[in-house]
Amino acid sequence: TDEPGGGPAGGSTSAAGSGTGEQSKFFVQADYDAELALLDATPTGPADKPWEQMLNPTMVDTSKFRKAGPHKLCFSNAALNNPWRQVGFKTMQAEVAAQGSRISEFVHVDAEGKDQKQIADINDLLGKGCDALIVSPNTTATLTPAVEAACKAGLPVVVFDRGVSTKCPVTFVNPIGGYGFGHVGAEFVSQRMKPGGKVLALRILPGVDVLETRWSAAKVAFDKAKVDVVGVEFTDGDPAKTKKIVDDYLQRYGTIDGVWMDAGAVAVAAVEAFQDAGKPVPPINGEDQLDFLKVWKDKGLTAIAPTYPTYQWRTPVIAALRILDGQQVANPWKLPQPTITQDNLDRYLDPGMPPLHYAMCGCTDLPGYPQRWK
Amino acid sequence: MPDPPVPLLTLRGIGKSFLGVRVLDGVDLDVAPGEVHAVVGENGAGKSTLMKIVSGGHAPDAGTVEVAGARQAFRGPRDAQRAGIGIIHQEFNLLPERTVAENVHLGHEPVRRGLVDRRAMRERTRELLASIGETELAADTRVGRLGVAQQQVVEIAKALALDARLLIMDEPTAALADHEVELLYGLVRRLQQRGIGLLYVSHRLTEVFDLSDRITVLKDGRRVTTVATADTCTDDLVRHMVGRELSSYYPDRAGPDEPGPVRLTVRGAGNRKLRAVDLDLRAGEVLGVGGLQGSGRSALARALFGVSPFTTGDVTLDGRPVRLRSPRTAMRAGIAYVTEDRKGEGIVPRQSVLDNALLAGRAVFPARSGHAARARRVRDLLAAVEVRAAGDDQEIRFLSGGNQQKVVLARWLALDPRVLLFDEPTRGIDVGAKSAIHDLVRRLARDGAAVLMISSDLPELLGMSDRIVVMRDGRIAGELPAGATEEDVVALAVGHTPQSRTEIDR
Amino acid sequence: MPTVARRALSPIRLRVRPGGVLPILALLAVLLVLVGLRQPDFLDPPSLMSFLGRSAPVILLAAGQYFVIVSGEFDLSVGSLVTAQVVVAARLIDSDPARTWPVVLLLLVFGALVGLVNGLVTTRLRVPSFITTLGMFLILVGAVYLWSDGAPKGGLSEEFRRFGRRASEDVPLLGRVPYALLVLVVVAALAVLLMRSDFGRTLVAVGDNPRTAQLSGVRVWRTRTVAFVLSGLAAAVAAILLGGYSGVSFQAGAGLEFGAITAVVLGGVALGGGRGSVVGAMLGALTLELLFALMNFYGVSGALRSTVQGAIILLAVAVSATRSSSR
Amino acid sequence: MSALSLLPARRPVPGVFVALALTLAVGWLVVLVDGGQLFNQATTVSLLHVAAGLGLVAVGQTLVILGGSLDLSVAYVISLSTLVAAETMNGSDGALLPAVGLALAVSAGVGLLNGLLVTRFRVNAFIATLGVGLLLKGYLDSNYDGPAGATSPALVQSLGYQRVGPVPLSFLLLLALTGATWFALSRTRFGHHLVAVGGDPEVARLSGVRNDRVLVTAHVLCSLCAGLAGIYLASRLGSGAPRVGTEGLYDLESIAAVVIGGTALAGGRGGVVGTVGGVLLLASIDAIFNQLEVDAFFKQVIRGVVIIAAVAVYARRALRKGAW
Ligand SMILES: Nc1ncnc2c1ncn2[C@@H]1O[C@H](COP(=O)(O)OP(=O)(O)OP(=O)(O)O)[C@@H](O)[C@H]1O
Ligand SMILES: Nc1ncnc2c1ncn2[C@@H]1O[C@H](COP(=O)(O)OP(=O)(O)OP(=O)(O)O)[C@@H](O)[C@H]1O
Ligand SMILES: [Mg+2]
Ligand SMILES: [Mg+2]
Repeated sequence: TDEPGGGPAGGSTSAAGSGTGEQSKFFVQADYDAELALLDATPTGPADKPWEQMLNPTMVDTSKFRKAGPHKLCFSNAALNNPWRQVGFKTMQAEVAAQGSRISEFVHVDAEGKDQKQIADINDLLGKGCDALIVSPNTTATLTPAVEAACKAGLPVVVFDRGVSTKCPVTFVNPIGGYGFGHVGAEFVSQRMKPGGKVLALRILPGVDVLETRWSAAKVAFDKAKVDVVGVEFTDGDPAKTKKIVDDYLQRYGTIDGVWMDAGAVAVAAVEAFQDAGKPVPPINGEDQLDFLKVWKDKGLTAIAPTYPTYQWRTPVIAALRILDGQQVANPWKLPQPTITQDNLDRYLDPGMPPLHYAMCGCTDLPGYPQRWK
Repeated sequence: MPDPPVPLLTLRGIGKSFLGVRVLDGVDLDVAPGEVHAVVGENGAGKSTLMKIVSGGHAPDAGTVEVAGARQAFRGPRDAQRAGIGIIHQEFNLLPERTVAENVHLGHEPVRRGLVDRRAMRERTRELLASIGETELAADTRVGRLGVAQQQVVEIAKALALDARLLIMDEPTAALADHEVELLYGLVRRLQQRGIGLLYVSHRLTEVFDLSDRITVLKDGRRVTTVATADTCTDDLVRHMVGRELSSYYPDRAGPDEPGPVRLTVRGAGNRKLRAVDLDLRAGEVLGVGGLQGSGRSALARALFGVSPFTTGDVTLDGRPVRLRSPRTAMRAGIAYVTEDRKGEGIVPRQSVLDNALLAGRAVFPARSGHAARARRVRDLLAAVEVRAAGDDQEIRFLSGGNQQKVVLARWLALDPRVLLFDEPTRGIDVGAKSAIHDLVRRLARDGAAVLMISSDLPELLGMSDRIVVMRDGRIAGELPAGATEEDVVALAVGHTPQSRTEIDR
Repeated sequence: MPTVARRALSPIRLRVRPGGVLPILALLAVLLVLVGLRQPDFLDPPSLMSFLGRSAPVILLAAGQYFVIVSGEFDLSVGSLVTAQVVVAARLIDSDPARTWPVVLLLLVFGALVGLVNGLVTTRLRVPSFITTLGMFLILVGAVYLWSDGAPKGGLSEEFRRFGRRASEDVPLLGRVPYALLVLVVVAALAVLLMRSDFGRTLVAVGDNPRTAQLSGVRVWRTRTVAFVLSGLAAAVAAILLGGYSGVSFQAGAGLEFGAITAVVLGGVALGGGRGSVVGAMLGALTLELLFALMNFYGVSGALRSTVQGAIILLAVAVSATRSSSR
Repeated sequence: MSALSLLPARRPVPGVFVALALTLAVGWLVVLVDGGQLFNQATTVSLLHVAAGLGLVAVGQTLVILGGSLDLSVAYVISLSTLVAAETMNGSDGALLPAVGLALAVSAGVGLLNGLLVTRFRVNAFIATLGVGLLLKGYLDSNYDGPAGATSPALVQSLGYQRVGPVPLSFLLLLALTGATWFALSRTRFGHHLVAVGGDPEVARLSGVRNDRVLVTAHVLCSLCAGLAGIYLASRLGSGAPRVGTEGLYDLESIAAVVIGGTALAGGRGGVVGTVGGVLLLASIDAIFNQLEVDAFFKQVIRGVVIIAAVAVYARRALRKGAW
């Protein structure tokens, strides 16, 4: 094979997105550079409330949206189909509860992961007399027309998590992003393993923008470190499939020196696969889910957990209320994106919470904690 | 019989094997325009297979098919239709969910300006039905709602709709009652006059002699002989078919002392289709049930077997009242039922012969003397009724219709029933096997079973029954003793005096 | 006069028939050779044993699905049932080893119950099983999310996970034999015995022609309902093994119903019922699992995988279908 | 009995419309009590849009199911079609017609492949279309990382967002397609033959129907319908989306809609009008729950129950009518 990573068959047979060959078309150098720079930036705002912090903010005027409260907030949600979104949405609900007197009604519509349903949902919400609209788009490009229509209707729109390709929303709230996530994990893994060692990249699904950016940043890191990415496999987030893949790769290569993942859902399964095969667990990254943090601590793994914090679900509510107050808000509203390392692991590991809870929820001060998240 | 210069159909050396089993071997046959050429033979002799080859349903392994002197290699039934060949299949080829008109025109719907002309379809269907004397049947009735006999009529209309120059009839009368057979006779003669050639397959030798010009006898896939009808007689024909003499067609009836006590009584029973049925069935006797199509004969059997149970009235079995709620309860009470619709209700087509024969026993009675013993017993029964198959693990759908029927019989005999309900038990069964079944029925009665036998074959009904009840409109119209005549039965069945028979004959 | 008692067919001829296991065996052999060429040590007892062990849940599901399919129905709910079982187990056990056995028992009852409901709704209310089990799928997924508020809670005990994750060590000749494999062997033997019993033969007959079966005294509705119950039970056992193998997650059963149906059809069982063997169905599942391993070994990686998988399945079925059809 | 059996077969209103009316009535009431209005403009428009997308697919699915086949590849065909259309248009109105033509042609090609696999190669439809779906999935996954292309503005404005009163253009398109399909089924030879093949392939064959041709045609038409749905979705989304078909669960939902609409899964019985009823029923359930802001999971449970119950009611009716 003639690829830079020199991976065997793994890389050579597959197309974009695997191997460390050609960079995927989702890779945008400028964004990559910007995000990596943000990793080191110092946020403004209260240090104990990262969800209110901003990185390199540019403030925009919102006085034309000023309105007397209490307000009716409407939220078009892409889906609630995974624990991350569940924890996030509970956090958002708790935030709404915390803002009690200021919000008269909070309308939530779940698009169940369907673009076309979300378009219809947004259209539907426009007829409901909302004071502000919060959107967590299912897909960036496809939701753009619907969001534009909402902007045209004259109400303030706050977009978070994934973006839209239009400038019309008042603000777009999200943490640093996928490049940062992918980079942190890949750099850790490649630094802790022997040079030229074998890395297995475990991914959830192809074609999801957030996950694609994570992988493309990791790819840059791996190429730079000159490690051998022996495989890029999609697990569908299924632990059984993950274990089978890791098992077969172990059999095929004898040892695997590092594991990188674009999301933490199956991190524990990957760790187990090494344990069950009687092999040491190589440097690995997960996410801030408690089951992984627990295994990490219990088994003394060499690990890291970059995060895509769920506390970002609080911010849109805060932003919407500020906008309706006529206060300035940052656009884009970049939130810090902390990483859990060996050093701060104990701070985040709360054995009282369920295994799939996300440590970075920023929810401990919210009403109903911890019961609401259990 | 004058020999026309160019036969309508010429078959030379036709051969066909299924899964390595030779079914047809070097069969020659020809049909002249206006000729009725009958093909007879035992069950499984290969008649239907030959007919399917002529009509494009099967491709022959060997031999040639010529139509009007031109050699043909049909790729499918459509090609055969194009060549002017129509067929009435032995098994129904109808779609129960579609209307009569849609079925009749399936595959060649009339179109006007690119669209199916539904009115023309209805009209033509009406005409076709009328031409075979069926005027009551509406063209847009769903076929699934029709009884077996009416379906047979539709099947005939469907073949006629093709305007074929060669028409194949594979047991067209198997499901027909007597007066309908008469109508078919008329039809055949009219077609003949129009110069249409007919291939006529039947186990009813009377029909064969009444209608045909020549007769070809098949045995084990080979042609035994072809004779002019005028030059032969029933006994010769049977000898050719069976390879032995058959002395008497019907076994002796029960002697005066044989009918034992009353086994089954029905009093004032009825349901949606039956009204005020009173019936006594004695151990040791064969009670024939006659009637026209739709008169409720099958409904009676289905009620007694608990398929569509009686909703009113009382039934007692051996003096004890029973409620026949379902086939299971009926079977537990010792009742067995051989249905008239073999394909739809008699067989499980893709299971083996043995599994088919074991089905009822397995379902209802745990093997008392062990599974092996039961299987042995059933194998013996299969041999006793002379089933022809490549082995008892052959899928039953590959057996000829008659052989399937024998397997079904074996299924029920294995249960040693006390009451046997036969609905057209010899429909589509060859003379040899028929007489075997008749003997069997008689023997069952002798051994103390009570037999109720529905038959549209009047000679059989009269020849086999110790007593006959005739049904009309869901009631028992009357009872006749042994020795009654066909006229007596028909009179009761249509509710007229015997003279009215001519009216039906027209 | 020749009669049926004449001769029994040779066993070879039996299998070449449509619905026989020969095609799937051939495919399995080809895949084994391909794997053996690339990864010879895969065929060593230890790794083969562990492969069979990890494939056990899917094979069990295929067996369960077989009962339903051969009787002429579908069960689309098994995947969601597996998920539900795993999630329920985690929450009820809550990492307390003492609760393991009661919960295992409960799961079996739960599986049977879901099968019973599927069966009764299909047979007594006459809802096509496609709809019944699709509805059940929605209900189970929704209910389990609802019950666990969107994220699985609690945890499985080590005792529970043992079935799917651990092995019986130091077995002569074979080395480690996963418990899952032992469970599989036992269940497979039971399934084969069942299909040879009166019930099994009746089940196939029901799938072939329910009217005939009915008129031969079969309680068609009961037979089919039992098939659904068996499928539910198989899903329960599969869930126990799968939960053990991989731990709790909402993805535990995702897509398994399609995998199971594909496996069953690949194994020569006719959709619509009446034909095929349970052994074929299980071999079909094993073949699919081997195909996945094969792709891992050959490094058919990432997105291209589904293309290769699709092509192989199509090819295999097309070849066996065109070869076995006689006209 | 004879009198009864000689009545012409009437084609009754598919039971699904009873269920639909019931659902809408109850839903309207409940929403009213909840303080909302089910039939307001925005909701109605949304409902009809959802119905249009699923409906276009389901109409095609009806054809193959009637013919005794099945198409599980529609979800991928839809995605593929959105991409082909949007990438060809690339935001320009000039390329509109060629793009639509190309998208449909590609879809038809997939249908042809499905059809040939099912007929020539005798692969069971379930497996054949599942396999073709996997082939397409592989193509989509390895070539697209997300939405691509841009739908021509003219298409977005017309098919995507244009409406007549509360009725979107796309829903009118669905009605037209339904009408055309209904007509084809009852008034063309193809329609008659398709139902025959679905009812009993052997009977159809022996009656001179060319089963293979009929089935291949049905598969091509089904894929064309899916392609059309893809074009519609591209007009809604403004670009091609490689996952829109699978995310929308169009494969299972279209089959569900067909079966809820009273078409037998085994083929040979049913019709396209019932299918539209089924689609509307599913969309209405969604709309009602949306209005009530029912928790998505609870909604899923209820949805499962309602689907089963609707069909059970229908089956019961059919049972009573069909009883001899
Ligand atoms: N396969 C079947 N399934 C259900 N019902 C049937 C079936 N075949 C016949 N029947 C019903 O049972 C009755 C058949 O008996 P029917 O009352 O028509 O009298 P019959 O004298 O037996 O007529 P035929 O000579 O047509 O059998 C019909 O009412 C018919 O609807
Ligand atoms: N499709 C098939 N596959 C295998 N064997 C078949 C097939 N069709 C017919 N046969 C076998 O061919 C032989 C001839 O059958 P055929 O139906 O032609 O007999 P037949 O003379 O019409 O008998 P019957 O009088 O009972 O109708 C039988 O032994 C049957 O088992
Ligand atoms: Mg015959
Ligand atoms: Mg009858």
